[in-house]
Amino acid sequence: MPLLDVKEIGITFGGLRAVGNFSIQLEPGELVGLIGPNGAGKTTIFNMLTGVYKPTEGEIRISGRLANGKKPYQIVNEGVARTFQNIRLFKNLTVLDNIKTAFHKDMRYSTVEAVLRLPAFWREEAEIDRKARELLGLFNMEEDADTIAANMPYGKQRKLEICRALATSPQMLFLDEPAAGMNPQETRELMNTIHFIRDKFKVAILLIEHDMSLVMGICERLVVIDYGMIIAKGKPEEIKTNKKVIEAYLGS
Amino acid sequence: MGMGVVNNYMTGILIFTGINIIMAASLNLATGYLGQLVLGHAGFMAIGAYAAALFALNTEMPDLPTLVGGMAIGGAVAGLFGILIGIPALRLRGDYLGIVTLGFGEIIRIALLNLPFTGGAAGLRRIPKLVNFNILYVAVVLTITFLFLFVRSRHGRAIHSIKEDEIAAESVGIPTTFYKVYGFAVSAFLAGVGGSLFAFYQSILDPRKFTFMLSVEFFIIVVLGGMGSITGTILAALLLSFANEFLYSVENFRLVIYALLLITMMIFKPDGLLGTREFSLNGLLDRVKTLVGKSFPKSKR
Amino acid sequence: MLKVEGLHVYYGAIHALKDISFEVREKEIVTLIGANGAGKTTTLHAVSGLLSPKAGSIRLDGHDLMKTPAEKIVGLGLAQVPEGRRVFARMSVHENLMMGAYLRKDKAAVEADLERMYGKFPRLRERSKQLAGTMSGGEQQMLAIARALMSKPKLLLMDEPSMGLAPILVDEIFKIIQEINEMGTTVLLVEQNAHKALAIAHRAYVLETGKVLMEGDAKTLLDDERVKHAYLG
Amino acid sequence: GKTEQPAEGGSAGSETGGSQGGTIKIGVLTPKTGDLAQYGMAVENAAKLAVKEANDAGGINGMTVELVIYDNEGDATKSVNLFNRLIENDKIDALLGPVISGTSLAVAPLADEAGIPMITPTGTNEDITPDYPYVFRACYIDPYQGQIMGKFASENISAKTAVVMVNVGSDYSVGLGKNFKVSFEEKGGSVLAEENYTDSDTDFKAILTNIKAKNPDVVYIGDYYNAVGNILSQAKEIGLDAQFLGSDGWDGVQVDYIDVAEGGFFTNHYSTKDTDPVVQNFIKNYTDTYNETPNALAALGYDGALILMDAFRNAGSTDKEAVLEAIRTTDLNGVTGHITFDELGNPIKDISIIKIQDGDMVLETKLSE
Amino acid sequence: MTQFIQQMINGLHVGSIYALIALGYTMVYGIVKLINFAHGDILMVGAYVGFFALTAFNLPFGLALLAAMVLSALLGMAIDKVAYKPLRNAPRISALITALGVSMFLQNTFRLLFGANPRKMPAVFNVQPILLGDLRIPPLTIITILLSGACMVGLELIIRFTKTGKAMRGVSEDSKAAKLMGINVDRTISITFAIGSALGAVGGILYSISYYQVEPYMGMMPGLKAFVAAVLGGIGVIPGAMLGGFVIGGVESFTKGYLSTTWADAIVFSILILVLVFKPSGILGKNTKEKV
Ligand SMILES: Nc1ncnc2c1ncn2[C@@H]1O[C@H](COP(=O)(O)OP(=O)(O)OP(=O)(O)O)[C@@H](O)[C@H]1O
Ligand SMILES: Nc1ncnc2c1ncn2[C@@H]1O[C@H](COP(=O)(O)OP(=O)(O)OP(=O)(O)O)[C@@H](O)[C@H]1O
Ligand SMILES: [Mg+2]
Ligand SMILES: [Mg+2]
Repeated sequence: MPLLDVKEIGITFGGLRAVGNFSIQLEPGELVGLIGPNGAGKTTIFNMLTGVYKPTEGEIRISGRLANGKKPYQIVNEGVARTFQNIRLFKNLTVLDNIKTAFHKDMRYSTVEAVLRLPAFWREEAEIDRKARELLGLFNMEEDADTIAANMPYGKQRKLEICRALATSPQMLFLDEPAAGMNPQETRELMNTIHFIRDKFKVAILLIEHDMSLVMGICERLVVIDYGMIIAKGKPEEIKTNKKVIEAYLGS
Repeated sequence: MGMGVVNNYMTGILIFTGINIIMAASLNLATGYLGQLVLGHAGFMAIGAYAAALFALNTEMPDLPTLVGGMAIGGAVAGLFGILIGIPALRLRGDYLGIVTLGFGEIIRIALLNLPFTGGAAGLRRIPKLVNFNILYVAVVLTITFLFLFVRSRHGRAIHSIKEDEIAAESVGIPTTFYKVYGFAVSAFLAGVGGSLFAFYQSILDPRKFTFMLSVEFFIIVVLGGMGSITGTILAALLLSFANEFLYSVENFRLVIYALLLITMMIFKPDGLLGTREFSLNGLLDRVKTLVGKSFPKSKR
Repeated sequence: MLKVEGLHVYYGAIHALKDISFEVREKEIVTLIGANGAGKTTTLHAVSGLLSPKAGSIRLDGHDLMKTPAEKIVGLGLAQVPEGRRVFARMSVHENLMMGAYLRKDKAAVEADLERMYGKFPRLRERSKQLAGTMSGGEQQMLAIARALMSKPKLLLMDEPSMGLAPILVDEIFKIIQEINEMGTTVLLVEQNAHKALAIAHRAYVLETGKVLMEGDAKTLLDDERVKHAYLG
Repeated sequence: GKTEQPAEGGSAGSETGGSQGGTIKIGVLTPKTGDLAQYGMAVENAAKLAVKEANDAGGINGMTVELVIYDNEGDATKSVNLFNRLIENDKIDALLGPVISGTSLAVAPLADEAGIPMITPTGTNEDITPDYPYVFRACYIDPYQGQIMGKFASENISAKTAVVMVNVGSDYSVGLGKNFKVSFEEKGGSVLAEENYTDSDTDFKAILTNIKAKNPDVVYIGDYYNAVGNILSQAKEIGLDAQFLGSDGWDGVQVDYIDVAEGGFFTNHYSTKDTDPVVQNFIKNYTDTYNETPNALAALGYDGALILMDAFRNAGSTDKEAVLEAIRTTDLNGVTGHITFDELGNPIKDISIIKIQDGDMVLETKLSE
Repeated sequence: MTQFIQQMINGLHVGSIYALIALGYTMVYGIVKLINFAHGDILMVGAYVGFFALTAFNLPFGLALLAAMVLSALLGMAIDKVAYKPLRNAPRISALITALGVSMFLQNTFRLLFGANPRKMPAVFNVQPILLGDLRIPPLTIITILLSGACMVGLELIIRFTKTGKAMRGVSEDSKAAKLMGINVDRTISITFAIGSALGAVGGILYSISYYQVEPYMGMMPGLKAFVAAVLGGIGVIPGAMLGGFVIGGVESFTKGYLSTTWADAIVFSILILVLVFKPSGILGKNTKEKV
């Protein structure tokens, strides 16, 4: 059974069919790229998969369970995490608190246990504090734990957002243009990071990106859409030479 | 007699300041932490006050059970209304929610004037006077401690993340719907408790008290102290109370000066007295150190 | 045309620009490159008047920009494609473009320019009634560029115009920049895509943590080992 | 001279404790801000006038009277705090106020406990005085005026049907309306409807339109003159011409609304036509000092101050017990009539029925229960 | 039936005043996202100016109106400069507090200056009502409705067709981007305050003529109602403010006439809450969900 099984989903915005007949499967540990021209519907697909939009047609299954119409937080509980095209951090919280917030679903203690500071509170808090710092450590960000998120440079904010997504211990990670606004040097580092994430956390990654060096460099297979429809699928090498894709997206 | 330092007058002011602290701190949960504009907090207070008073007037129990029971009932009924008002909050954002809560506060006030069992314009009288300075002091400490511990837990983090970015909060698995309603309910519950304390101290309830302006008073304390700073709330409540008492010496100009004071303070400290920080002795020491450091820059090298 | 000298900018305690100097001559494309947080955006904001520097001088055609409010600077013939696009989210695409022509009085010419923009970005014509805020990231980027061009600027400041654009459009954008430059518009370009930027620019400045690290002819920098290593990948 | 001006505002800084140094301190609690300020200011002005007159005439038993006035904003909480401030910081000898029933109810038990003689000039609620020996009032209690007007409507002008308009935001208005209804119905009249409104209402056309449709003989409005003036004006606008009746709150309506109030009757404490020099002096001096005609609230505030000063004079000292006893045995010609107190602390005085006729206020009759 | 129409006319009368005041709220909100709690008090100031112009200076109504509009406009601009402009980059809630401060300041200053006792506004249009069968339509009602209507149309024209209108829309969306279009943001905001306050003054004068009184706290209730009207219609949307005003006026009049006066405000607020629950951005407000 595939981790993610999407069948023929589509959505319409006031007459505009932004996405139609979109299907995709994701196996554990895969690294797949979703590319296509501006306005093709990539972000919209992410939004449907994560419960931000409700698809007007089709069906989404995560680990075999139907996920249509679930709320975003319920999708997270199904093991899906994402980042956003425009970074969305908890800007005024520290880096550490950004991460800790994302551990919410793994914690159990009640309000009473919290305000009476019963053992459950201390145990779980100590546990996530350790896990959060460990996670930051993996991304070489332990130094920044107490920095306010908004005060960090752009590149680190992107990294933090990914880190926060990982804190929900997902099986699948959706990244929306993680390399936007990064220079080639930083993009190269990001490639390593993504590889590292996949290997370390054993997650499947679905990635939207316009930076071809990154997409072609790390994706195992690609799905190309235009006007909300899939126009090509395949290995990077195949896509690179696909005429339709060149014409609509890559340019000469 | 003759000691005069803490006389009835001072005690009275401290008691009402204490009630203001409970009210503003509970409002701070909804506004400062959850990030929702609430302009009808006096409504929750009124509900708590009337519920507790009606309970006390209709039972014959010893003082302590009446007090505790009244507080619990006042808090619970107000909390219930908090859930009720939390539901539109799910769909409304920012200022729209502000106006809904304002409307809610007014509806409550009008209801108190018109319902058969609230005494109408005359209000309720002869409510047992069960609260004194010590009891109130304990209540304030408990409320503040509760809030402090609550916001520093996973629930508090979840509530805070909604203020920061609701969409992002959902995306990391926070059930935002639940936590919005929960935040409202807790805030309203504490306001109800504040109301019941008020009823048991004042011993009469006058519906004129619970106007929009009272809600505004709490709101001002929260913003002035710093949204998301509980110690800031305490500081601001004390400051405003004493400023107000002091200004009685310029009686006729009192509110004019008070208004100017507000405007000036906001302009010079737009984030409130403490911003989102909490007052702590350690923090104070650190600040003193950096200040000292700044004035002797060479010593740094 | 634009001359910046000894510029210092602070965000509170953060010293973001430390003594930056550069110039842009008439009809040039000049590019600023540098890593994240180097101060590129800050520099552009200082020039267009969106923030006030602590010290230094900025002169445009002999006008002192340090004392000129942003809207007056625009009146002098400057336009900016801002970082993060900043389209008017609740206005339609068409209205956004017309906002770009806010200061212009030549109605007929504005209409003609509108047509030109629609010609260059057919997607915008297609969606001229859509609210800008609901457009995709890349679509908004196109709109931001077209909107800036609608003011017929003499000097165009562009902050990462290729960000979020599909490869085919990236090429297109760089072509457009060259085109408008050839038609007489001076361009100050900030780019992460240093390769492409240097390829079309006449001269370039490399910024690093708020300082100008290197400057010179774009072609020379393109071949510079250090630049290659740090920014070209 | 200037120095003899009555003290104005809270002299919070004043060092003189108690009544040494030859001063009698009277605290005043009154709303000076907020929407009740218009009533509070009348009381304050009148009290200041009374005190100034007394001081100008040589004071009370050689002592000067000093007022310490605080703004309670019509709020019970603030009243309690300020009362504590008055007794502890300002060390007052007696209290004039608070003005509104709600605040008077809050302060009465405290005043009684502290043994400070208190006179509320205008707190009409029945419950203010009975349990508290130290607490008195200068005004009628709610039932009284309503009853008298009900009787008057039925017996003197033979009304058969009535509508009662009640400001539910004011227990004064609620009490009057209730008692008018009871007494009017007792005498065989029928009350067609009770129309309620609130403090914040300014637009009465909707209910007046309804009243017009019912076509009652009389409409009773127990409320203050500003609201009444507004209501009567709008009644005229929509062409409702019933006989309007009212209470002492109407006093003042003559200033701006005499034309629309023409023909109306209201119960009052006194008549401006009363030739008694106390009344005429008061009207003249008040008008001279404040450039406005005094209303019933002013008259009551003035009398409140007179009663207290009279008691100090008769007691011959500021001893609380002696003053209390002196108030109990008050026998005084005030602006609002000849005043004595019953055992509950309520004044015993006649009620005048005033008619507004030809642009003037005419004493129609004097009634008592 | 007559009664029904009569109530409707009453409703239109109040409603058009609410609408006028609501315009000021909505414009200022639209542009600086500030609930200008002092707006109700600007209305009060306008009414006082009108009162003195009519009584102390014996000016004709037109001139009194003009004087009130001009002075209120200046006051509105001054308030913006002193109390709001320093907080443009601060959290929005801080400006809300200064707005409350300004409101308190104006109320109490006017109380000190002119006393707490209401002044009687002279009856300006004191002519016989127009009688249509049993219906009585006071001339004041007609004038109020016409004058309000004219102001609203004028405003809509300004916003639609002038450069200033365009600038207002730009600033309301994104003031930094607006600057980059060459829009003078500060001036635009000043103009907005001026227009909103002038309309408020018209509302204030009509209100005080309709209800005969001018007093320092008179702005609170109509201000609150007008604010509710603006939100109901969709705050920031000009036609929404007008619609909201008329809806509130109508609901108020009919509930007072047929249900209960004392519950009228509660019913108005309940309707507001219900409408917002089903249409979270008001009747005419655009519900633009944030694009993620
Ligand atoms: N809420 C909405 N209302 C109307 N149209 C919308 C809405 N959201 C998206 N669209 C349209 O749907 C299309 C797909 O948008 P989407 O954001 O998914 O594109 P994308 O593939 O992510 O593009 P980009 O690479 O530029 O980010 C676009 O044409 C966009 O204008
Ligand atoms: N509003 C702000 N408040 C505080 N610091 C800021 C602010 N804006 C920028 N900075 C800081 O100033 C420095 C320069 O930022 P700037 O945005 O100019 O860099 P940039 O070169 O444009 O980077 P990027 O490639 O990420 O756009 C950075 O260290 C940044 O963190
Ligand atoms: Mg996208
Ligand atoms: Mg930048």
